[in-house]
Amino acid sequence: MDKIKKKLFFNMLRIRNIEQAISDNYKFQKMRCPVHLSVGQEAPAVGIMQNLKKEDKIVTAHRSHAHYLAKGGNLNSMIAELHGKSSGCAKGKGGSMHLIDLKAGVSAAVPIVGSTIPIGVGLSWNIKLKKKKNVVVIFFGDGATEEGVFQESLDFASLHSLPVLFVCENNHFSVYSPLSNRQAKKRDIIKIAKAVGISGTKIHGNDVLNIYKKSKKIISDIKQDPKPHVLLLDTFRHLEHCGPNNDNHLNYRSDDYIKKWLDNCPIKTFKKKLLKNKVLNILELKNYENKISHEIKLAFKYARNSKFPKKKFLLKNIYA
Amino acid sequence: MDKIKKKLFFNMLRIRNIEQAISDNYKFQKMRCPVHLSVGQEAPAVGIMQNLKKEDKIVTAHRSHAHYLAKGGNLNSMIAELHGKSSGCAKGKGGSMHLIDLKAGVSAAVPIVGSTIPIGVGLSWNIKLKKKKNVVVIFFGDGATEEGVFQESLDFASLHSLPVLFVCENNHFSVYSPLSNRQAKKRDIIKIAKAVGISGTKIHGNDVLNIYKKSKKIISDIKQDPKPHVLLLDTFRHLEHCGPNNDNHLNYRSDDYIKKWLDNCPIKTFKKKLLKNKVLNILELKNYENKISHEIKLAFKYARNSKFPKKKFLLKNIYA
Amino acid sequence: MLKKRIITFADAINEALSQSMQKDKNVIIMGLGVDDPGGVFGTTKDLIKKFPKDRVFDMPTSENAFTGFAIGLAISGKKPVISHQRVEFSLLSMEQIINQASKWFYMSGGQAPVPMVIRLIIGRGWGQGPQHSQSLEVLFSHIPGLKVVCPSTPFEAKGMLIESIKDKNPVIFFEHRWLHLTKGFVPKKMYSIPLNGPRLMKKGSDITIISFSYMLIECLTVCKILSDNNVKAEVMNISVLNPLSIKKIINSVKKTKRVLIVDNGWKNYGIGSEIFARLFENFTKTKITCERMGIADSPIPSTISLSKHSYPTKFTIIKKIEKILKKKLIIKQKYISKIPSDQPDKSFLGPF
Amino acid sequence: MLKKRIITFADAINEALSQSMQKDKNVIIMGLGVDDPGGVFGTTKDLIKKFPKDRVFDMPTSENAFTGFAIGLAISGKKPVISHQRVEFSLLSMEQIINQASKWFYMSGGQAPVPMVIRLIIGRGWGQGPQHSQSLEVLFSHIPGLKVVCPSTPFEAKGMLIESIKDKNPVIFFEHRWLHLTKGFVPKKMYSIPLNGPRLMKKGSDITIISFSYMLIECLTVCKILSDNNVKAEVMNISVLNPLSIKKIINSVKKTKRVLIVDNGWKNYGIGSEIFARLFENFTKTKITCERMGIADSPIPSTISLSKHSYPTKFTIIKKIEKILKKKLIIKQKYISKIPSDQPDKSFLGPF
Ligand SMILES: Cc1ncc(C[n+]2csc(CCOP(=O)(O)OP(=O)(O)O)c2C)c(N)n1
Ligand SMILES: Cc1ncc(C[n+]2csc(CCOP(=O)(O)OP(=O)(O)O)c2C)c(N)n1
Ligand SMILES: [Mg+2]
Ligand SMILES: [Mg+2]
Repeated sequence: MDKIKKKLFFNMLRIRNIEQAISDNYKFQKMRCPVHLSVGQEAPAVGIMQNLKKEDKIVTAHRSHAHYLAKGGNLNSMIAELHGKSSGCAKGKGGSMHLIDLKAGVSAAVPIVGSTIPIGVGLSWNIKLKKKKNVVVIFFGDGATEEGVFQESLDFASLHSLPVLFVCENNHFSVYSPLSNRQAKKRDIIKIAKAVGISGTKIHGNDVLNIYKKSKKIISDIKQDPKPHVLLLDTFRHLEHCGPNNDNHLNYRSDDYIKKWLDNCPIKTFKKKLLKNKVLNILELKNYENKISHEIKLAFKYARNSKFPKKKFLLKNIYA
Repeated sequence: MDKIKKKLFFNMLRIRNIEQAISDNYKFQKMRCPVHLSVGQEAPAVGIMQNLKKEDKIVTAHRSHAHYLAKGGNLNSMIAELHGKSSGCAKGKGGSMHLIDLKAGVSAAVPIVGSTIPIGVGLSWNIKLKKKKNVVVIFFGDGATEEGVFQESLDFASLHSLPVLFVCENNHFSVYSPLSNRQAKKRDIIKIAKAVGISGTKIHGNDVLNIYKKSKKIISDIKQDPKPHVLLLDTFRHLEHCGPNNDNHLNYRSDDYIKKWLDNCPIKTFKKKLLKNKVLNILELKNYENKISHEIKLAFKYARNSKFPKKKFLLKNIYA
Repeated sequence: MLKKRIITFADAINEALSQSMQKDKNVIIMGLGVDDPGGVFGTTKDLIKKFPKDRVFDMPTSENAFTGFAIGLAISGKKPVISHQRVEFSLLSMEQIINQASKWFYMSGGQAPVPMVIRLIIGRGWGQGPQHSQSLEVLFSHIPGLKVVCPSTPFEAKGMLIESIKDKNPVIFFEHRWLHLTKGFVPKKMYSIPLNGPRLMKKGSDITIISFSYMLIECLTVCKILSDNNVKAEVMNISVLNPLSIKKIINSVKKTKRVLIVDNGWKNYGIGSEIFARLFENFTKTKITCERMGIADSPIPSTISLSKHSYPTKFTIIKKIEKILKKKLIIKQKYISKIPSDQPDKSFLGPF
Repeated sequence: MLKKRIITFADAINEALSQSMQKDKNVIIMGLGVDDPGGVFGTTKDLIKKFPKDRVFDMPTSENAFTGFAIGLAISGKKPVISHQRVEFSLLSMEQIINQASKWFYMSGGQAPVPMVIRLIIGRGWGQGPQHSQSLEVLFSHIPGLKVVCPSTPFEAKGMLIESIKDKNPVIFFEHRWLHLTKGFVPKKMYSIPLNGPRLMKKGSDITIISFSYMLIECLTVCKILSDNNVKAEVMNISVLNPLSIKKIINSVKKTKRVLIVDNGWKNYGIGSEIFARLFENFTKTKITCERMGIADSPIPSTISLSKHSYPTKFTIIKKIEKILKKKLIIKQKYISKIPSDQPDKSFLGPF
């Protein structure tokens, strides 16, 4: 178990530091695309993905870096993609909002809110048709649950008992809009799922260990006996909705609220616990940081040294 | 109360006989548009509408004749509309699937499944904005609840506490498709409503008196204290999905099932009760039939004698 | 003596589906009512009897989601064929079609093709009215990454559907409701017609008539009238609207110098507009005479007294041709149909 | 001395909204983030401070439903103005827009008008990529019953938005993201510009350049280059795409006999196609030279190295004009911008 705890910690730290590096380097204007950073929301990705095989697939949305990385998406290709290079995971055509790594099982990320939900259901339907023992995990935010296609997708997954895990990362905001602007107080995603015959689980979204444990059971159940499940995870985004900075000065989230959540940072709290329980020591931590920092340096170097796609690629790949 | 019972009965009978007349006359090829007859489903329209004022509004879908008539929509204009005449309620431009009578509070009927649900919510939103004490009733079928826009509409009505009554007439089929092809067994519309903070009530959809009574309370509550409510009514369509005939020979509904529901015909059962309890006698019944038959005769005559719109109207009313 | 096999357009579609399913077990049929007694105007009839249940799927009325499901199937190796009984229902799924399906291969840098077919049925007649008789081909044809196919004959219907299913891209496959009833020669064996552009339907030298879908059938009748008048019309069928290939049309017009485009949809910003533009881009030196027609630019009303003026007819087409040829043409009595304008033939009595 | 009041396009929109709300209490603003600190790129900023809460509504991400809500409001007397921060999001609501809003007045037999405005913002630059930079004007312009408006200057933005809100019909109001940042003269008082067609932006006699939205701005720069070369270009702004009025354009072309259409969207089946067709329908006797340009017919990639080839630029436009005029043109150094092609100006650094 300690090994897994360390791994969970390492994976979260790695994502955090990569995102931080993107944030730090954004000002050099080499990553010329919108970025929706995952800082603060590392736990769901890391906790759940620990239970997935390569053959299991995920789809995600605009805030996809953590999912891509936790699922094993290639770091070099991701950073190159953000740089618009032909060595990028989408050959530069997609940018940050279209990460993909088919080998790693990252089937898709797209920035239209809710759009990959039915596509993920389609993927899981095919798993069922092929009678494979895999699962599809669909990541989306609280805002995405307001799209009708979310409900349509739940309905169908329930009707056909599909092997799919719906993961809602509720960071309580859609851009600057609080939940109270968008959803009735009594609205409850777990109940919405139950009303169409899908069971659901709510777990704290910053508690990586618990996410790991609970989702382990859920995922193994789904693989055993295909049927959908909804996971609801409350969490908090540290930075602005889109872009490299912090936007706390805009006051759409109260200082108290921000403080409460920053104190509850998934990495900070887990680190404290691991150090306290001697699962991890300072030296190991230092090693982690170094290892990650080295990997990041190489990735940025790879991206910088890669070539831009040539003009002729503009009109390539329109049709297969 | 007896007066109301008689009225409920009369209104159902009137709708039934009008629909029957449409069915009988369809073969003459003068009503040249698709018709989705309401035969068998008269009770929800009649029971609910008895509690509405002119200023209350309704919207409905393809199967709208009962709703239009029960709300007080003009019969002559409806039959003329089916005949494509310029005296029709939509000047012949709409046909059976686009009934409208703004004076009577029939705001709209359109044949795209689910589409009037958000439009009805918009109407009710405006009632709230104007601080009026009215209600909007939205009629739709079991199929329409599969459209994402249904969920989106519930969500918003709940969020803003809108004075709207959602009425689902569950006739268990969407065209020839049984519920089992489309919805998970455990799916429950009342629970779906509750999950977003809306209360709901299930009543037998062929029991006009109970529908009247329950909806009376619900509607008066909504007018008192605006908030949405969902009403679920199980019922049965006697004729084919679209067109004037019976399609039982296609065997998509079992003989037993059909028999059970025909025995439970809202008009037959209510008539029996009213006669038994002496609320109604045979003579009155005869009078009803005569009165209705006379009205129908006049309506068809009106339609036949009306003129077709002139060519120039093709390009009129594209813009207001 | 060999007798040619004559079947309906609807049966040709059915046969294309059936043979494609037989040949490739990844082909899956999904849509409202594909397994029901109506079978999407007969086009999917009995497939449920011939193939296992997990290849013929009835769908809930969740058009947006099930287009997404189909994309998910397609990118993971299946070949879904989805259908909408009216093109209007697909408007609920435009986000999935335009943002996702059409761009998926491109935006994945060429990694993930989306082999799927979306069958869109265009309604007409018997008072269908504003929301059940739009054409809307241009909404899809404008989008790079979509192929848009509009067969006009049973022969094309089968061959092009088979090819569309084989194709690795999202193909929008338009079927006009009135074509379903038409009959023609269709070989029994599996064959396919490449999705590569206009097909010559009739050779001629006096005028080039360009059309597609149901309107092409009207144009072929018009040709007979023209023949009686000693006018030799060449008829080109643009059965593939996107990607649009114009070469054969150019060659035809080089010969005739006169063109009539009869659009199957609204005229304004229509399919005809693009063809018109392409023609004049190509004929900068030679003078050509070109006219276009299309559905009157209004919602299509339910009443027959107005809808009969919505669509181009043999008579209005002839009138345009008279204008182009500067010559009076005679229409024989036999072409003056006694069937009301909202019926393609006597058998069609609605109700939808 | 009177100094002209110069404000940004975004502020002009804001002012139009504010003054319209002031004047008519039925005007209601709704859309994602209309009340947030960003205020839809500044266009709705502070409205929430000036007007009661029940006139400025943040929306859930339920684009399809809230378009329907707006229709419900509109047919019962309100005048909703809804916005989508990217035109792509409106694809979720095409059913409501095309089947319902556009036809409601017609299919009610002229009883129920739908006075609403749908603001659609076109994205561009900073790697927005395939799903955040489409134009799609033609998808709406093809539909009878919709008005489609594309202002290019702050002056137009204010006047046409005020007029669109007053209009009794559903108006699709396109705003190009890059225009939001542009500045120009805008009177403080409330004024409106009728939605009746092309506006002459610059008089000239050698060539007519036709464009709209952001591309028009490029064309106006091109005019300066042409001026240096002693070429007098006339620039026509088709600020109303539907209903399209062509008369002023015809008159211009009568004079110049040479035309370049620079489409703001994809070229294929584009806005330019219809204009091209209309021109040649009108010039059957006189010979004219006509060319068109538009966005390259592919999804628009994220990387700057490719997206820079997606759009027409000053240079490619000049090249086309050289072809039309059969004359070499000189581009002065000062027009050769040092700002990368994915930024309209140095201040624009994304992230969206
Ligand atoms: C259909 C659609 N509507 C609106 C947007 C604009 N948008 C981009 S991200 C976003 C926030 C969505 O919130 P949520 O799903 O909670 O994800 P989060 O950003 O909080 O991770 C919005 C509204 C969009 N991309 N797509
Ligand atoms: C969006 C859409 N999809 C499909 C159809 C075709 N259609 C017409 S009526 C109907 C049945 C809908 O079932 P339900 O809502 O239960 O109403 P019912 O006919 O049973 O009264 C369908 C699927 C449609 N009109 N609109
Ligand atoms: Mg969120
Ligand atoms: Mg039903």
